[in-house]
Amino acid sequence: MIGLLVGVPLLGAAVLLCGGRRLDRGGHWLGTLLSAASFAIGAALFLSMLGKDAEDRAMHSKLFSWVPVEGFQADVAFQLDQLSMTFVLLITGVGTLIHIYSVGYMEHDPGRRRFFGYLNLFLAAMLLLVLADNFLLLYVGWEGVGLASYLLIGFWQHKPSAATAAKKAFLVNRVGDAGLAVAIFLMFTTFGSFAFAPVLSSTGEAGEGTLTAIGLMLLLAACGKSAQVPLQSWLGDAMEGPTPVSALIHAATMVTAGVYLITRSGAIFNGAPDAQLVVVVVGGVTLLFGAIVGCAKDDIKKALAGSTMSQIGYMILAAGLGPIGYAFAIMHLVTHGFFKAGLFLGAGSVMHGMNDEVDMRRYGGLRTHMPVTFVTFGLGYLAIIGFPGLSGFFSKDQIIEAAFGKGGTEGWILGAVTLLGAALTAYYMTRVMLMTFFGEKRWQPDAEGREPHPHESPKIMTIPMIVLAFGSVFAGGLFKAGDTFVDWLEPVTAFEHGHSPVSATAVTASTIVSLVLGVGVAWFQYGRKPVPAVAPRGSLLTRAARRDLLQDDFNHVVLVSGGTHLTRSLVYVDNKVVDGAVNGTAAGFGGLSGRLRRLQNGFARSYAVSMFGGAAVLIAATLLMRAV
Amino acid sequence: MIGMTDAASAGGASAASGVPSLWTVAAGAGDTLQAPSIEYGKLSPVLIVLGAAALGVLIDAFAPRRARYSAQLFVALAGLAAAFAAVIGLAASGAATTKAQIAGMGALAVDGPALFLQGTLLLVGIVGVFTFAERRLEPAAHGSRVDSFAAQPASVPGGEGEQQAVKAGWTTTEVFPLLMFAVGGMLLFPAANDLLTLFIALEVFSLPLYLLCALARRRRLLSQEAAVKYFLLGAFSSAFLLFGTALLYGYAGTVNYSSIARVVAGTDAVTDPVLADTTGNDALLLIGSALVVMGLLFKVGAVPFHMWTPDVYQGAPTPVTGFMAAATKVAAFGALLRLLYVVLPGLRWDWRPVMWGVAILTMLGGAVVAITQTDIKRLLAYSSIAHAGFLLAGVIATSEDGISSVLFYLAAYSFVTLGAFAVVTLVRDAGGEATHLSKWAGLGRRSPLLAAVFAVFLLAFAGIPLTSGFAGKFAVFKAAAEGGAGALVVVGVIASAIAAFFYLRVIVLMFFSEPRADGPSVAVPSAMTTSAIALGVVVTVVLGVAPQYFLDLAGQAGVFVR
Amino acid sequence: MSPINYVYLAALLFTIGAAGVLIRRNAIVVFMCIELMLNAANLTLVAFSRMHGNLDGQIMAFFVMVVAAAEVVVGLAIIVMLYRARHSASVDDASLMKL
Amino acid sequence: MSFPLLTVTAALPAVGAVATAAVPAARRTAAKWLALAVSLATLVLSGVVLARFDPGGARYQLTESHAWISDFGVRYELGVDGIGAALMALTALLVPFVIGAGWHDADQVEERENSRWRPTQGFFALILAVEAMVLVSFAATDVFLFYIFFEAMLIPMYFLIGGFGDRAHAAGEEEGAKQRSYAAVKFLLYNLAGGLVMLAAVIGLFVVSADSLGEGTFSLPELLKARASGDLTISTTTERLLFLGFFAAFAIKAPLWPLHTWLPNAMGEATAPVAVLITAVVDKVGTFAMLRFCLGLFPNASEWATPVVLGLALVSVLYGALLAVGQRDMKRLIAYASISHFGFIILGVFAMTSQGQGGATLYMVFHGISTAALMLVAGFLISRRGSRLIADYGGVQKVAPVLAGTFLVGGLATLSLPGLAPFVSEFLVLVGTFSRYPVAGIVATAGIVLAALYVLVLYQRTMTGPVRKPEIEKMPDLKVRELAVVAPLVALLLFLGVFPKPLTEIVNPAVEHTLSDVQKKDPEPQHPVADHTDPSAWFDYKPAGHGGGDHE
Repeated sequence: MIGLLVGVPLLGAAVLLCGGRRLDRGGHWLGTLLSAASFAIGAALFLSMLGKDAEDRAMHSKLFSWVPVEGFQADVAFQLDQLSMTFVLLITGVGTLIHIYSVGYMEHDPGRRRFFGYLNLFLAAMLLLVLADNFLLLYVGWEGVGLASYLLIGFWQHKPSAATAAKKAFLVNRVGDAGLAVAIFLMFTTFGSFAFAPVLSSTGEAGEGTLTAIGLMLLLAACGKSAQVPLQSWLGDAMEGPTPVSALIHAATMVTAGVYLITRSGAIFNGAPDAQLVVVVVGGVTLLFGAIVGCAKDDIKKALAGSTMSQIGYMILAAGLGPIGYAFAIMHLVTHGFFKAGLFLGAGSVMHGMNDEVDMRRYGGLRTHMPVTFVTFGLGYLAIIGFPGLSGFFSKDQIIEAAFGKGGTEGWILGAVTLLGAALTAYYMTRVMLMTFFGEKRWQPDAEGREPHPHESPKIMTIPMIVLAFGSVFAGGLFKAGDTFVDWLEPVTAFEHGHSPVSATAVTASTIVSLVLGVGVAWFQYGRKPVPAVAPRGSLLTRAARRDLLQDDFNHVVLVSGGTHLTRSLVYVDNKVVDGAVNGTAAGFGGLSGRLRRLQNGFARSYAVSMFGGAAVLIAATLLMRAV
Repeated sequence: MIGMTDAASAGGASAASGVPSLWTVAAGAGDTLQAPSIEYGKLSPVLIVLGAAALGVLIDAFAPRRARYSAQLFVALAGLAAAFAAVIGLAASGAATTKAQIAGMGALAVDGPALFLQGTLLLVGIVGVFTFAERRLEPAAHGSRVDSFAAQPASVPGGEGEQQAVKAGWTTTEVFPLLMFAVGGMLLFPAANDLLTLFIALEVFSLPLYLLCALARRRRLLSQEAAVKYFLLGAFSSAFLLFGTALLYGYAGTVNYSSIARVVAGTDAVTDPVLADTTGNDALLLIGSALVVMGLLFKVGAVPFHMWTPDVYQGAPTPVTGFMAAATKVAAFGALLRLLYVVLPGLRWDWRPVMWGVAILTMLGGAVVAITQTDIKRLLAYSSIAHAGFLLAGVIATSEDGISSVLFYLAAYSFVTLGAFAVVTLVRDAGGEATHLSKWAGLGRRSPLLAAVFAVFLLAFAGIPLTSGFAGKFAVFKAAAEGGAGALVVVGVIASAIAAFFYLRVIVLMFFSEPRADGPSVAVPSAMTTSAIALGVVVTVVLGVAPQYFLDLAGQAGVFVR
Repeated sequence: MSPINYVYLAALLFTIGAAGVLIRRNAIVVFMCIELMLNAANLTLVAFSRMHGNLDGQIMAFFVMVVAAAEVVVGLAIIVMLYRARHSASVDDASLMKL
Repeated sequence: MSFPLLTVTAALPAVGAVATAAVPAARRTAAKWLALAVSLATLVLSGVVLARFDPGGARYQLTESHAWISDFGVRYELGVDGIGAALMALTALLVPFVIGAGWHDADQVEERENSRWRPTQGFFALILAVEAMVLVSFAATDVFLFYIFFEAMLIPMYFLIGGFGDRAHAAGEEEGAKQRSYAAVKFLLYNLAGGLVMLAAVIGLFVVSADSLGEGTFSLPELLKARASGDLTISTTTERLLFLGFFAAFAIKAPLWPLHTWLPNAMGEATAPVAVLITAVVDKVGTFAMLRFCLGLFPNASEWATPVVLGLALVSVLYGALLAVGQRDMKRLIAYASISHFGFIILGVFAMTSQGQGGATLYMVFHGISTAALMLVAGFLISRRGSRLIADYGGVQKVAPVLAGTFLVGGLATLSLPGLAPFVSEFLVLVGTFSRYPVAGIVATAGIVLAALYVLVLYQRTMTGPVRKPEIEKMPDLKVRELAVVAPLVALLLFLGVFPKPLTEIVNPAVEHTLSDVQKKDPEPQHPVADHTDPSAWFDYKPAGHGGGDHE
């Protein structure tokens, strides 16, 4: 049953990718159907799970023994507990919606079949990731989603920028994956196993040092997958992919895998405070980093990407807080899944109407032309900035509270950071909103000189947006009401109440204040006066932020060019030195031969001399041998 | 000579009565002189061959020109075959193992090594005769088929006489008796059991070879030059050998191997106090043995006595080169083995280090210089030098394995060599044999079969597994390693690696480079050369894949009679 | 006087012969020097024969002479052939084959 | 004496080679089909070998033993352990694909030559000859027998490289011919030199065994027995020298940095199928021999050498990968990638853990398959465009999606993506290495990042981007024959990636034997946990919140 969850979309991928052109007509529907099917299965499992009582809701099923080597037993086995179930529903649910959306969005693309194949492949990998019962199988899903994201970012391969972005994404992720691999090595050497159950249940026996090491390695993995500092650089470029992809993979699901990983291996982090601290720091930094970047971008998708980065920063931070944060991290993850997906789909719909224009400075005043998009986008907007009552509000508020709840100076700092983040979020999202839907038209003909004629997207695209909008409005409330969500996850992640120095109400209040501040400033800048069609030079910070705070430049200088020089010099060394030695030896013998050859000068008498000399030496040597 | 030795003992006896005076000895000996007894049966191989050779001379003297060729061919082949049969017979009768003995009044040893080598030599001789008698290669001059020997060696190259001789279609049928004499001497050489016989045998097989070298039909100047060089240097070396013999005689008072060995071992006391300053004088022994060994090393072509080899191999008529390269090595190594194992075992600790040096020089020298050769015959010459080095490694082992491995190696090597040179005779252009390597380019494309065959020979030379060359090399190195010459094995291995390079160069040339427009053509030989080549291939493969039987043979033959 | 001196003399002759081979260009002369070396050997043999009081050495000397004679036959044939071809009996002129 | 299965398996291609060579010049196609048929039959036989092999049984099975050259103590002894059986299967498996992919490689030679020279027959005969020799050396349990074929297989390989090289040469036909013969000679000399060093060691081994056993022998089982029982004692120095002698040869064949420089030339100049033959089949003999002979015969010396070897292996891993990134010729790139992978294999072999060595063995098999896939597709690509330079391509994905797809899969296998076979082996190697030498394990892990780099760079530069060149515009997608060659390999990669169990079951016992030869045990985990394979363990699992650990 659990296996089917993964199997169904995998089948879809196989069929669609190997099926060939004859599937071009119906392929997309098949893909959508299968993902819907796996959602149905997920739902069914969910219901059956609700039937049981909290403690034994977890299900476990072993398919077969994968790599049985002396002392190294890796199984293909699944574990479905509340945590996994949450993800399953999110993935399949949002996934299905986005499948539907894509049917419309990719309508005119020749490679639509391939696209749906990749989407199904992604679903399968992602489900594998969250359903695996051991870290090795998780690793498979982990790289699987990486592959899917590689394929989808580079879906329009004829665009060099897309191909490059895809490669970059994969490579940066690979670095993270290496971290996960090392973590698994450590687990194996420490516990002789890498399955969740035994490892997580015996963390107590391992020394804190080991746990810290493992934790940090896991964090490295999380950073790669969830675009956290210092491995965040790929996410911005990943926006080269089709918008549904950005919505599904780079907003709702895959990028949150890091959060899942940390939450899942909570036991290890709980045993390693230092590791947790690092996690929190990474989360906090990314939170601000993403927000700042998001403030400066004029490309709507990049702005949203920055926002994603920052929101995941929230989650990581929360996860770093330990038992007091896990539940909220996941909760924010889910709500974020809804509204960010919604936002991206909205952005997609806007681009759809604007000849794939992405520069917000060329939008403006679209609310009248695409009302549905406007409304859904607006709701998503309200949700993400944490407008009271909407889902974003609840989840984010919880995290801020938990941040304070960390206690001590840390608590204060974290609280401040999260609040600042909230303000920034409000600012950049408002900015997006205003630049896109309000103000006067700044439309411009595109490269082919086609005037944009903004129009509402077809039903097939708007319906998913509407559904997601509902999600972003009510999900938070549902979860919050009576701590449903926390209780639901408790058996897996456990839950402790943080002892916040400030009261919950105070936190809420300050949240709202910062929110208002952000919106206000944004309105002050972009609402009041018309937006210049070309970006002003802007402050130093702005310019830096436009370039993703220069970290790409840093990578380029240090890694890329450095690496290029290294390889170039190595190639030289290999040809001249290593191989040179070989050829040199040969040449050496050749030269020696040429020189000795001259002795053979053709004169019989000189031959005789050599004989005579030889005889003399022979005699001398013989006598010498006797002498000594 | 037995008479003399008796006389010597008598002299020794009479020495008691004061001054040793020869005539009294002679007088005393006069009545006790009895005729020497010769075991003709045991010596039959040598006698048959030399008889056939003499017959050949008579034929050349009296038979009419037309009849000579076929008559000579028949006599030679018959003689060699009969001799070979005799060798087999002797071996079968156990002369090689249990009934090994000294024959001919101490002059010759009939034992395992001798018979094995004689058998090998006779086969080599037969194949040699085939290549000598080949008459399909040279374009038929004026109707009559000719072989690769000068029409009239006495005539001046390019002179009037030569043209007439060529027009008349004359051929030098003397080569067959010469070959037979050479074979006869070679049969004696490894069997020689005293230094005098050694010297005589040496000359008996050298002189015909000197002449044969001078008899090329084409490029006669080169041929003559080769002959002169070979002759002068050969004579020079044999002078050394002779002087060494004299010194050894002075040391031991006898030239008989076993007697010398006894004196060296100090088992029999000095016969006469007067001789104390000569007999047992180690300076004489060491210098003498060094000179004799040097004479042999010259024949095997060991560095630094190798320098004649390339020139002679290149200049001599190719069939002669092939025969010489194969047979001389066999004979000379046989003699060297006997000398070192029978005469000088007591001196092992003196000559071993020296031979080490020679072996190393020979292996490396041959291999290195060969790299830059441009003439196929010179290339093979240097290769033969390198192989002499490998053989020396086996000689140095100073064990029964050493002997048998060398015997095996010699057998394997000689047939590869014959085959290789036979192939060389086939690759021809307007100027006769095209021996310059550049002309061999793309031969594998023109005539794959021949090139493949030659490649097989080259691989055998290089010692690639599943060829006789590898089995031989392994046997020799194994013996050396067991004999405690591990370092020598390592050097040998390095040398083989270097050697591999130039063998490969030829293969690359034949198969991977484009054929030249003016490239040589491959003559279609008669059955004789074909069979020579075929035999070479067969031996190469058989000894490579299933050497055990022959190893056993060599193993049984691995004991010298004292 | 002790016959050993003849041995020394022989050694001297041998060395002279060898030196001649190395120094002289004319093939005939070179060949003669070789003959000289052979005869040095003969002298040695005879001297030792005298000292050992057995006749082997002397017998050998006879053999050597015969061999030397044979060598002369072959040698002169070859050298003359060379001379006729090149009108020079210089050993050094015969150096077409080298390297 | 039971049915000599191994002999027959190895002899079949040999006979086939002769038969193929004997096909008359005119009947080219017949020769091709004959060769293909023979190789398939061999595949079947090797399948039988696998089937007849009982993992639970004796160490060496299907053994045959006949006297051969008693003077040298040489016997004709065959027998396979799990490792040998697996690699025999790999060889037999790949050759049909090599033949299929090289279907037309000899034709281009054919046109240029006169009729007496029959390249097609020669080409396929040589391939079969190589197969036969490789099979024997995998099955040989007599050191000398192994050595002979280890050396002899160089000759046909040499002709394959030099005689049938890649005609797609940037610098023109003339230069191409030069490069080819240079590569061929370099290949042969380099390996021959190594082999000769080994010859010295082989002789040394004989002498040693003769000294202490009275009767010198080359039989591996006997030697192992003697070693275990202590009858055969080798002085430390001797053992080390002998080890070095053997190892040098294998390290060249493998190849291990810095003895690798022949491989890029050879693989670059040979046609893709031959390149596959080199790296996927012939080179495996080197790593296989390290496992079977170096460790088996000279355990102490192996241990003594381990640090250095590991160091070199690590260098190979990183160095190979970095150089692969720097290549402009895609075949050379793949060659350097292989060097990096051989680094992994050797790492696993000398980590002396069951995961490491098991992984290394799997690695040999899987790397064979994955490189075959990648290299063959690259070959198809090159044959279309007539150039090996990466810069000459770009945007192929648009015109030939299937080709691009298979190329990508091959590439992903090369960077050992989970779900594809190589991942399993690489991960095992890394785990095995890490568990004994953590630092080495971590350094090697950097290799997987670099692997991603060179594969993706290759893919991006060749397949993606706009189509700029007219030659590419009209580039056809994979033909049926080509697809028939590649598809099974891809399928195999997927299958073995998901279900490697059959292979591991065969390999494990052999690895345990090897480990016992070197008297090594896997390092114990610091805090071993209850066997988690029983489901009950799952239910003891307490949620993380409880600080972990207090689960009793």
